[in-house]
Amino acid sequence: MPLSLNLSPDKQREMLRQMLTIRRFEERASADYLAGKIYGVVHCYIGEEAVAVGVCSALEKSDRIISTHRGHGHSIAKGADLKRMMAELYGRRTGYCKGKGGSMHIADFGIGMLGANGIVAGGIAIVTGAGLAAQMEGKGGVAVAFFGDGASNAGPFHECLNIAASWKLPMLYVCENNLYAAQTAAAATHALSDIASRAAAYGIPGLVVDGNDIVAVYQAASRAVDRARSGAGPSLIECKTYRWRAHTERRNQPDPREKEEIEAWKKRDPILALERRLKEEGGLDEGERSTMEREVLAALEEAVAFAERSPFPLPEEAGEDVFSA
Amino acid sequence: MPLSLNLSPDKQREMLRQMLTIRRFEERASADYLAGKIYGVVHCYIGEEAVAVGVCSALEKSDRIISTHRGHGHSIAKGADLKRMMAELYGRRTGYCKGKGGSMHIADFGIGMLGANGIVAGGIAIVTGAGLAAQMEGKGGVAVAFFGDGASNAGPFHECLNIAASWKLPMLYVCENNLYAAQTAAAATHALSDIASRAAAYGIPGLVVDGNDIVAVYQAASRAVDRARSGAGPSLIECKTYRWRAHTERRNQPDPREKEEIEAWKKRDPILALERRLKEEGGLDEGERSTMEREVLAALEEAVAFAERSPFPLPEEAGEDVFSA
Amino acid sequence: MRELSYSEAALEAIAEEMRRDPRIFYMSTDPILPLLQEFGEQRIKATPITEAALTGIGIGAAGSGFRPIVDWRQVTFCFVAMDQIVNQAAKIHYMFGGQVSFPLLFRATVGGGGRVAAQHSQSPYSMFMNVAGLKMFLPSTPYDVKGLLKTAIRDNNPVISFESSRLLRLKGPVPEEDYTIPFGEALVRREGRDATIVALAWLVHEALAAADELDKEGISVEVVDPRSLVPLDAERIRASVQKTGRLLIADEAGPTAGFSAEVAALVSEDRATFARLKAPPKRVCALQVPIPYSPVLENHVFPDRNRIAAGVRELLKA
Amino acid sequence: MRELSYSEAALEAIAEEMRRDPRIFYMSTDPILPLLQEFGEQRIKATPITEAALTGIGIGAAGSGFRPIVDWRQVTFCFVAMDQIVNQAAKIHYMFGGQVSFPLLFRATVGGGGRVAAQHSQSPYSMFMNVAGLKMFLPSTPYDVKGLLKTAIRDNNPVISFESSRLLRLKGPVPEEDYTIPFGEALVRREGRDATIVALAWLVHEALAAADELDKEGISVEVVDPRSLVPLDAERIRASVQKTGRLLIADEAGPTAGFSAEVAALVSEDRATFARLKAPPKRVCALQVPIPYSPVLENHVFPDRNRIAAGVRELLKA
Ligand SMILES: Cc1ncc(C[n+]2csc(CCOP(=O)(O)OP(=O)(O)O)c2C)c(N)n1
Ligand SMILES: Cc1ncc(C[n+]2csc(CCOP(=O)(O)OP(=O)(O)O)c2C)c(N)n1
Ligand SMILES: [Mg+2]
Ligand SMILES: [Mg+2]
Repeated sequence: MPLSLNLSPDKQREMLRQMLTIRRFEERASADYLAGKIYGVVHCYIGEEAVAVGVCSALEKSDRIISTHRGHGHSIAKGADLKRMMAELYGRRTGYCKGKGGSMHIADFGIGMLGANGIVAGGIAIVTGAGLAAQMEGKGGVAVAFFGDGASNAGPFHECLNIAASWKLPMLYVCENNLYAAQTAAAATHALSDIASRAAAYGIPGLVVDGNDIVAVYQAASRAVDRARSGAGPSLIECKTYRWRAHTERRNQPDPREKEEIEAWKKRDPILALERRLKEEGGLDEGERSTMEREVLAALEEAVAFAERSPFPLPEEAGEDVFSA
Repeated sequence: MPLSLNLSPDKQREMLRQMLTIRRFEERASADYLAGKIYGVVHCYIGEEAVAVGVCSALEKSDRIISTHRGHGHSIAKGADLKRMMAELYGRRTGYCKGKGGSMHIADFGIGMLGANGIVAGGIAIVTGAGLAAQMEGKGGVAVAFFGDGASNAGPFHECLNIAASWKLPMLYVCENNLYAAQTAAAATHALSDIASRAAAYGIPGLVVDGNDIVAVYQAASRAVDRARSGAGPSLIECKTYRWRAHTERRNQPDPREKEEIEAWKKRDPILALERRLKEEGGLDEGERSTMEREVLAALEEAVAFAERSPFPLPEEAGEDVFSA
Repeated sequence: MRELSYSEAALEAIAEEMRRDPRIFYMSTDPILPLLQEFGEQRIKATPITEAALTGIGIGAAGSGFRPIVDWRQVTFCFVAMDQIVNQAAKIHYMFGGQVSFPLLFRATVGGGGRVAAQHSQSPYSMFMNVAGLKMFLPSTPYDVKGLLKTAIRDNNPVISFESSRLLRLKGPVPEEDYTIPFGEALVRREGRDATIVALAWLVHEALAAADELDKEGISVEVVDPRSLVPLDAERIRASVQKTGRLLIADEAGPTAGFSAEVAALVSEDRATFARLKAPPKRVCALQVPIPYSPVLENHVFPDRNRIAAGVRELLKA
Repeated sequence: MRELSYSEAALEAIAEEMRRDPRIFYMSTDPILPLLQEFGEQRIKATPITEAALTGIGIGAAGSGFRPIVDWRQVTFCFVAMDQIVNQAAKIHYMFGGQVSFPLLFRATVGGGGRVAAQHSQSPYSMFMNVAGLKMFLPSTPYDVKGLLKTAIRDNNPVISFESSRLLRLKGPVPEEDYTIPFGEALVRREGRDATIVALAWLVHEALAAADELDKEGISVEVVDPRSLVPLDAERIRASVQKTGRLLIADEAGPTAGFSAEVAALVSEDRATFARLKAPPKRVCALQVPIPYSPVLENHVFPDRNRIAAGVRELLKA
């Protein structure tokens, strides 16, 4: 793995910390949701952390990404503030969206995170517009669409890949193939099991990557980013991965997946895998690992405390922000 | 060409007659449009006749097709009545749609012609529903989507090919690649020039066919129909062809295409090509050809006369047919 | 009488009709388990997330002799299918001169209250009312949802069943025998003298609660539930307003060019009704904003029994 | 003053703004030649037939610092983009708490009269009025289309420019100097005493013709042109009706839950205006049907000066 050389132990530890942050954030979000402190609906990314962190580690802060209904991981990986995220989940005025968005709509345009999106495939065209903007800006910027296997069957996937390929936009289309769209197995709705094979229709690279191997994801993304920055156009990267939890955190949510399948994937924990690798390579010892865990949890506690002491919006604020000045 | 053996001289003469009927029908429609007897907008299929006739010659009457804004050719090829077609163009009560549809909306469900459609790619899903119906009926029926190169960039193309492939629907997706979508060259909007190469994304056959060679079209369609009837699923057939006239019959319609390009394609007239072949093989002599011309023109005159003597609808009939009983 | 929830009643309508007519089949992303168990994968199809394609496939299958049910699930998801709804389903019978019919049921949940923010809390039925060629209804009780769904499934046109998210668990009496409810028949849920409230779905219940409250103040309120939106029973609504002289319309959607505007217009443009109006018609609707997430904000956006009662009091002061 | 056609005036607004601001670029299937010649392929993009993608790309480019113009061309074609319009463009500023703005112009022609049948003759602006978060206008003159387009391009929100197919070739005075027309300001096109006609686009001209006719009969009609639909100038409309006591709304769209219903509601729900109404408000609209092809049928569907005049006469008989 020549490119793995690019990944200093520092960078790998940072990637580990981000994956751990996503996991702990969502464990807490799930608990607080069931405790009634978070409302509506929460979709957890747990098990898929290597995709968001692997891809975003290959990006600059000024690059832009878009997310899905399952958006916490992408937000954290792009550098979002945990406090404002948690405050948003808590419906507070200090949240990213002043309490107007919630879990499905966290965005931070300041760090190039163009938003979670409640519509399957709804963000693909929007971030393609960010890719067009990057091309027109001419500063070598890149844009990344994250979307699920389910979304890859929808019209915008096709329309945008064709446009991006034909206009040579600096884009990465990252499909998180976690084998299910809500309760429906991808096998039942996809003509072919490899989504990456759709890239050939547009004459662009289509890669299948082990989405639980963060180094593999990082390498594939880095190559695609180089290609995009050089003006050679978009790539499609399919990351095979799996969500550990049910589609949403609702109680008694149906889950048609076999227990064995879930357990098998849990054995391929992306966090443990990186941890092991780092330890083997001497980049992490047990003490550093515990410190990291403590720090992550401390940051999370701070975020929760911030959310809890933040005020709810005033009712009348519902009338604001319909239009921009 | 082993399959050409299937094509008796009778059948080939019938195909010739149909192509000729389309051409003469549209020459007349264009003239009558410019004379103010036909309203709105007329899109001519002239130059592409071999696609509609070649494909429909491989179908049974009970099979179903759907058309586009450029729909006269498909209607005639599927067996529509010239009188009711012309009466519709003339806006008369005796027309296929009682004067409610016009050129862009001719349909005859009785012969499995599910309609011309004014929305680019708008018919692809509808006829896929006819394919699903055929599968559920279990009588070996087949459904055919005709659509343009422009339509192949739109979402429904992708959504439906994936569904049809995944459900193994008895479908033919026939792309009429005439190199332009209105004023825009396909080269400017397609990542790859061969639309057939998109079939691989769904694991189905994708064929490029000379759309001006009716025997080639017929053979490709026949194979795809066999495949569909046998339960093996859909095929994508791309017919390379060309429209001789501007996008619509409006006066002073812009047409960015080079004169040389148009002239070169006119030399590849699908009607002349079949005529020549038939004559060479002894299936047609000059006398038969003149008779055919006379008969086609006579049928057309009859259609025009029928249209002209048909009454316009009563104004109040505008309020009927909003809902079915 | 036996009680069922709103969603159980809906499911029962569909299952009974599917038993009766083998031409009915059902398409949705994520199939409904009891239907899948009874009817199997051939008639209960799990589909990709392609509401546009599904809608079109439904139209084509309907035009080929079947009677499809396309479940968009949340109404939000049907906007990807809007071309198929507005340009195809609504017009296809008319523009082809009535050649064949397109018996087709669309299902969609509507409404807020779930803290699921702007995209997932919509009530856009008025947009569809504006399109000629679609029938649609929005029931307020388990009894009505079952009867109206059966009518819809037997109708030979595209019909949209809007179902209220807030009411899915509401229980109510539902007879075992087969029954249908005709479109275009509003129901007077409560009789009264002083003012008419025309309310939809969840707000029918809020209106009834407001009426109870107002009753204590000596104000007698009539509550009319239109049930179907297209066709809309203008006559019964007008008759009620002619009696009471006052009209309040309660809608979980925003007011602008909405159902509430239509009812206000239908009532005030009618000469006989206009002549008896003692006060200007009043719309008590959601604020004209996207729906926010935080409970404080969301609660503020929607009308409820208190705002309805306050509105009626105002009408009486006029 | 120099005369331009409606479509020339629109083009001039766009060209002038594009010269002023390099962040503006233009996307449409089939580019407009004069724009392409002046600004080149980088800023005038010929796109595939993918209005959904274009609309989304516009949103993303707007959120990234550009000011895109997305030309849907005929409004019909924007229904494939409805998810991006309703679920994204209209809500994105609000649901993200106003973080950034999305300056974005959509263009669409509307209206009938072209004998192009149901799919190509739509006037569905009311559907968009029902969605919170979109501004929109529908000009009736070359002067207005230019001034409103400039306002729209400088606005920091998604704005829809509905442009009337019937008026594209209409000529009228357009000054050479830069000017803008604010949203939300209706214009009294003709003053009168006996009745107010609120009319849109082509029907403004029909209403003026009807007013001329009625003038001969001694009936004095005021014609109000709202120009922008969201925001809508309820005050000026109400002020006119308070003066005349009678209201007729003329709209090329069908009435149901439409612009005409909204105006009827806005006027009748207002206490002061209601008090002065001498007759029920009247809607003179297209029939609530898809638009048919044949000239006899199409002419019958649309309102015109005669129906407007007849409507006013009826109002005066009340
Ligand atoms: C257009 C649309 N249809 C349906 C839904 C409901 N829905 C929410 S998430 C989801 C499954 C998405 O699957 P996938 O794209 O694979 O993402 P994953 O949840 O697996 O991350 C569905 C059907 C939606 N949000 N949008
Ligand atoms: C959704 C949509 N967008 C735009 C149009 C306008 N339009 C009509 S035909 C056409 C070109 C279609 O090109 P193609 O699919 O290649 O068919 P062809 O005309 O070449 O037969 C366009 C853009 C439309 N009818 N529908
Ligand atoms: Mg998935
Ligand atoms: Mg073409």
